[in-house]
Amino acid sequence: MPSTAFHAPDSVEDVVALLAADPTARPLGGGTDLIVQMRSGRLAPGSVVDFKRIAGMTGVRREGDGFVIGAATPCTALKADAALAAAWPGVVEAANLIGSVQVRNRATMAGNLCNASPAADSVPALIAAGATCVVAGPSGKREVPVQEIPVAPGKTSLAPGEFVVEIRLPARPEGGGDAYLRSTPRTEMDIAVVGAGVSLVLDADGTCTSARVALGAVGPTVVLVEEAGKALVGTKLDDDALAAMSRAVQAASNPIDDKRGSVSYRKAMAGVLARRAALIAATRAGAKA
Amino acid sequence: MPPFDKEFFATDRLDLAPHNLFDLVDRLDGLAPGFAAIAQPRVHFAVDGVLEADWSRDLATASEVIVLPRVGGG
Amino acid sequence: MSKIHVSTTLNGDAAEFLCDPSASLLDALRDELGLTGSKEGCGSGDCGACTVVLDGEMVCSCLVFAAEAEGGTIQTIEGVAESAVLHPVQQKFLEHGALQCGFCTPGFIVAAKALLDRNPDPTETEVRYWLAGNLCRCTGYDKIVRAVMDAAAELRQDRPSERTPA
Amino acid sequence: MNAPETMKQFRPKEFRHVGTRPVRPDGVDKVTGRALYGPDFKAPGMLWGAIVRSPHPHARIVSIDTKKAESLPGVKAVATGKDFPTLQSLVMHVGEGASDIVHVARNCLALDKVLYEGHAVAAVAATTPEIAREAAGLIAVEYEELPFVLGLEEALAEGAPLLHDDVFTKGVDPKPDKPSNASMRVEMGGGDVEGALAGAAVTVTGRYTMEPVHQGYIEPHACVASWGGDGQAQIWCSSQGHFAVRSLTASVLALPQADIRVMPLEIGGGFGGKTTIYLEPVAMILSKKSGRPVRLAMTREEVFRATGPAPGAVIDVRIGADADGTLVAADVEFKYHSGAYPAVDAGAGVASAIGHYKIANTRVVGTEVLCNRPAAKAYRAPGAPQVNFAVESAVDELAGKLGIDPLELRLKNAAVEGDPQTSGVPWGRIGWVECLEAAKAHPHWSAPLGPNQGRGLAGGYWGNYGGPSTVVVSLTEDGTFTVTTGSPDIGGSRAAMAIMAAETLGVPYEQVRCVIADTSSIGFSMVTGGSRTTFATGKAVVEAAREVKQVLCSRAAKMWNVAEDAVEWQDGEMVCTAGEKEGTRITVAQIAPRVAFMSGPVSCVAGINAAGWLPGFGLHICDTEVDTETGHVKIVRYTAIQDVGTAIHPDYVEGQIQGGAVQGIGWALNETYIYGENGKLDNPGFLDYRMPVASDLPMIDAVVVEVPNPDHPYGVKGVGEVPIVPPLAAVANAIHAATGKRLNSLPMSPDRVYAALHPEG
Repeated sequence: MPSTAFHAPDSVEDVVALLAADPTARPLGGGTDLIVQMRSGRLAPGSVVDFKRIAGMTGVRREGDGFVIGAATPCTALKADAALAAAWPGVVEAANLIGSVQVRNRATMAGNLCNASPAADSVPALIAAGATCVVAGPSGKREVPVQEIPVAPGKTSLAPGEFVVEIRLPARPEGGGDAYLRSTPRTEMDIAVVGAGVSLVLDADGTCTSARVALGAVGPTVVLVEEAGKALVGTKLDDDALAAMSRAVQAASNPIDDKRGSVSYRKAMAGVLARRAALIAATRAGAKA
Repeated sequence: MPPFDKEFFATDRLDLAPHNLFDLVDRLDGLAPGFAAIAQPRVHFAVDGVLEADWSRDLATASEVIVLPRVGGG
Repeated sequence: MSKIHVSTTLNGDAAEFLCDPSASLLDALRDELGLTGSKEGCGSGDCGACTVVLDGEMVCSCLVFAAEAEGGTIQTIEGVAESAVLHPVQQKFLEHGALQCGFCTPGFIVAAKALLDRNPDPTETEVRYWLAGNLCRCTGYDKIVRAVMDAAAELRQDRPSERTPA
Repeated sequence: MNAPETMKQFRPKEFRHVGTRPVRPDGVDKVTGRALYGPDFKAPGMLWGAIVRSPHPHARIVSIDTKKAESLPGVKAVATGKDFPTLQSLVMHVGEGASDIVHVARNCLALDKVLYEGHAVAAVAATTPEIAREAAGLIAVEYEELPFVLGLEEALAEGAPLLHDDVFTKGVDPKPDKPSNASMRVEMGGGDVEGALAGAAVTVTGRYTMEPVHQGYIEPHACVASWGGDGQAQIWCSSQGHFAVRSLTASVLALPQADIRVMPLEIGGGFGGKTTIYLEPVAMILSKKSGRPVRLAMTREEVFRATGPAPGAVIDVRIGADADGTLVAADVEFKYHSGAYPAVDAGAGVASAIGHYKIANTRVVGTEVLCNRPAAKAYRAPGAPQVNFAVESAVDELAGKLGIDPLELRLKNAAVEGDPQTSGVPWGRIGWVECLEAAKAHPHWSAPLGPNQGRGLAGGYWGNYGGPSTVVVSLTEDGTFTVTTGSPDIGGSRAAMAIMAAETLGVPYEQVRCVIADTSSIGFSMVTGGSRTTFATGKAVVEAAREVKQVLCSRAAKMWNVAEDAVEWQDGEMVCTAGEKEGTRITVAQIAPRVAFMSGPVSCVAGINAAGWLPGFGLHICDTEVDTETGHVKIVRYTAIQDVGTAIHPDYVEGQIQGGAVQGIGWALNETYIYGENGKLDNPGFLDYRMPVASDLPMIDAVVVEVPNPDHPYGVKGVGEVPIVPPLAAVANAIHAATGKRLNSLPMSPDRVYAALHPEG
């Protein structure tokens, strides 16, 4: 059984070099998925590369009106950033549904994203919010939309040597609001059976001018359902519009039957949760407009 | 005395006059060899309506013994 | 693979240990440092029995590589009682009978103290959600929640009642 | 809050210590992390073990090649099932039920066949845990896969894969000539069930189902064994009964029991699941081969895959009543999983089904079914919650059909002292009616409900137990006392023992300390289980303490040169009550240093076979709120009422009731074993085996009813088992009240509730 090496370099370049040198190497942020996977034998990386000690990897900073979240920033630290929590409450709440307080004190949104689980709680909220991430790799840095990272359960589009160094959220649009809801059997310590993130913008008279709806656990990756967003745009989120959105959500849902939920239950919940999340997002948009 | 009636004796009632429960077990084993081997781990006796833990108790004044499956606990 | 040397501050004192690169902080605490108060109930961050405070935040020590603790500050259940008397949370667990088998108790006490360190007046709901990462199979949580609320009340009064020597 | 008023109502007399809530003697060690549990113990020079487990649910072991593992540096021993001695069938009862020691041994390490995914097939011991795990991976086991069967009805079907060719259904006449997966059938009852059902004004019929659930103790199994060259051995482990560990380990290894000394470590939860052995004989074999102490410990995943779940069930119920609500007939037929080896929950299930009601015509049939799952083990009131779920759901449905209040229907038919149980044995002084009356009087029963809320109730019972226990009460040299028992303390029993000793001796609680001795330091004591410890071991404590008083009084009499009957024990003092020395007193603290200068130290042993135990009854009221769009069920209020006889330490009595109720709520709502089509367990962890977390629950109002047991010096009946019995139906009945939908299949998880509410899909 080859043992795993542990590295804690102090520069992004060193991380990239270590990851590039060994295709089995894994970057270590919070480690809450990685350590479990190693312990269960699902993963046996040649080395683990802890990038938390690199300056700027932990914490939230403003860039213009937008937010830059270091890849090693634990989920609970997002709540502590009042401006972020006010601008993107859906994202912050989604990240703070993961696991328990203990887990969220370690777990990061970047890790949640790169673990590439279709049920990742923070990812639908990030996608709805139009978040991007900055990827560092052997050929430098690139910025990509969050939804382009996961490609299949447990698989990402990251090339060898690449890792996510930060997540970027745009400025909150005027009249914007977001929300994320999930369905789990328990109130905490659970994996989403279905998750729904909604981000929308209302104009002064309450008409929706743009909307993004993203769903978790209804397909191999988190999905952005453009039809669902379109169903809301131009409406005041009346019952017909919400019903149309729910239908679009259900049409876009292609879940599996597994130990956490059935196809029919997941499809039904996707519609219910997206509607409820849209209403919360609208309330937030209205409250802030 | 289910399930021991069907498992061992092919009857639900027997007329015996044992002097105590050890003696009863011996007599039942005589009727159905093998009963004595499982009596301690699997059987409880109720003597005149009360579960009896002491198998040496004199049964001279007892009128009825019910044979029950022994129940454990969690 | 050779072992890694790690230096930490553990319950206020300098502590060093050697660990396998893939060992968890919980493994190091229990097997290298002999502190078996932190328990392993699952090894996957789902039960909270291994809860410790690392650099000011409570974490599942089974979800931290021991090597990550280099230069860090760790508080375990063994360091909760200060000055040889029980912390109010420990005291209230005893007074309310908030433990039965006691196996999950260290994790609950570390987590509850972490809550009260930052929120001196939590609601019952806040206590329940904060402690949702700690599984208890014996008590049904009722007496645990009461003990934590009572400890909070006592800490707010800043009037330490009689406490048992640790 | 809890209901002291109810307690006062039934308390027969005032006690000094009984009924108080002192801090438990082992408390400080447990809140500071100092207490040593099963996985905490290490022996000098100890090796670390690892176990190889079957990936197949049913397979013949063709060969096991251990050569590679043995040649790995650091590996000191390898064990397989062939290392056990040849064993003859011997049925033993160590507390949870009867087991054949051949099956116990095979479950520790398979021989010839594996019977479930996770079945242990080999083990290694090495100098580090990493090497042990690596070596386990190098053991090559060749399997010939066999067809497997998981379901109850499937396992009983013609042509089903047979687990054992030497198991013939017990309890059927004539004796079967073909082996079967039905290991036992138990039938009880009497009267004309069919006739009475045909004549009943109202009948209900239902089928109820559930998969196995796990005990879910947070401490995984672990032990250290050290087997010396002279044949004597020591085992350090946590269990519900170290004497059971000794007797089972000695039996499967063909050793004299006196050669094994089992040290009881603190136990991190058991709930019935730690009344057997999994690791100890394997660690013993590895220790003997290596000449060193060996530690074996399970991961959580191993606990789920290989240790005792409670059986799942298929239960058919028919109940009939007259128009006035008199129950006239009940027909209950259930099948329980016994898993890989014959188990014994059917008898308990039959005894726990309908005995709480007076019904003239009854038939209760239970069948134990072998299947390719882990061997079922006792779980809190083993065998009772499953069948109670069916019966109490059906009674609720009957109340609805009759238009009678479900509490009144239960009161009308409730069994009382003297009424026959299903076995024919009459009930003793039970407190079932008192629980129902307490429920009626409780504010919860009449509190208003909010939207989408519903209220359900259910009652249940458990027989409790007595049996053998040994206790030594010793006077120290300064007049304080030690109480030594052989009963592991799972939930505060040291405190209960100290209270009962202090009450008997009339001394302060703090002057009595209770410890649990190893198997070589105290006489035999049965497991802590079956709600027997406070009753049976407590009885022994009182008996030994009484003898201590008697001995000290006679010492005082000798010292004073007065007749023995002239000295009385009064509140921890010996007092001369007659003759010229009348009024002379000596305290325990004064006489204690002198006893060594008389005939010797004072230490009294009570080895008893405790009789006179009485069953416990409970009645639970549950309010649920159902999110009809998602199927989520929230428990908004819960009251658990129970007759305990007498509460020795009410905190731990309430705690048992609350904990049991929450285990039942978990069983009702989300806990379940999920197997894939490949026969492998799909949720072997706390993430997907969803036990309740703190935020899932409200406070649990534990109402202690005290109808004292006349056969215990302080009235104890037993507490721990009963509270897991009623919750399954209480929750189901509350969901029905909230939604109009009756869920007959557990768990009532959001997807199931949703499906019931939205049958169109």
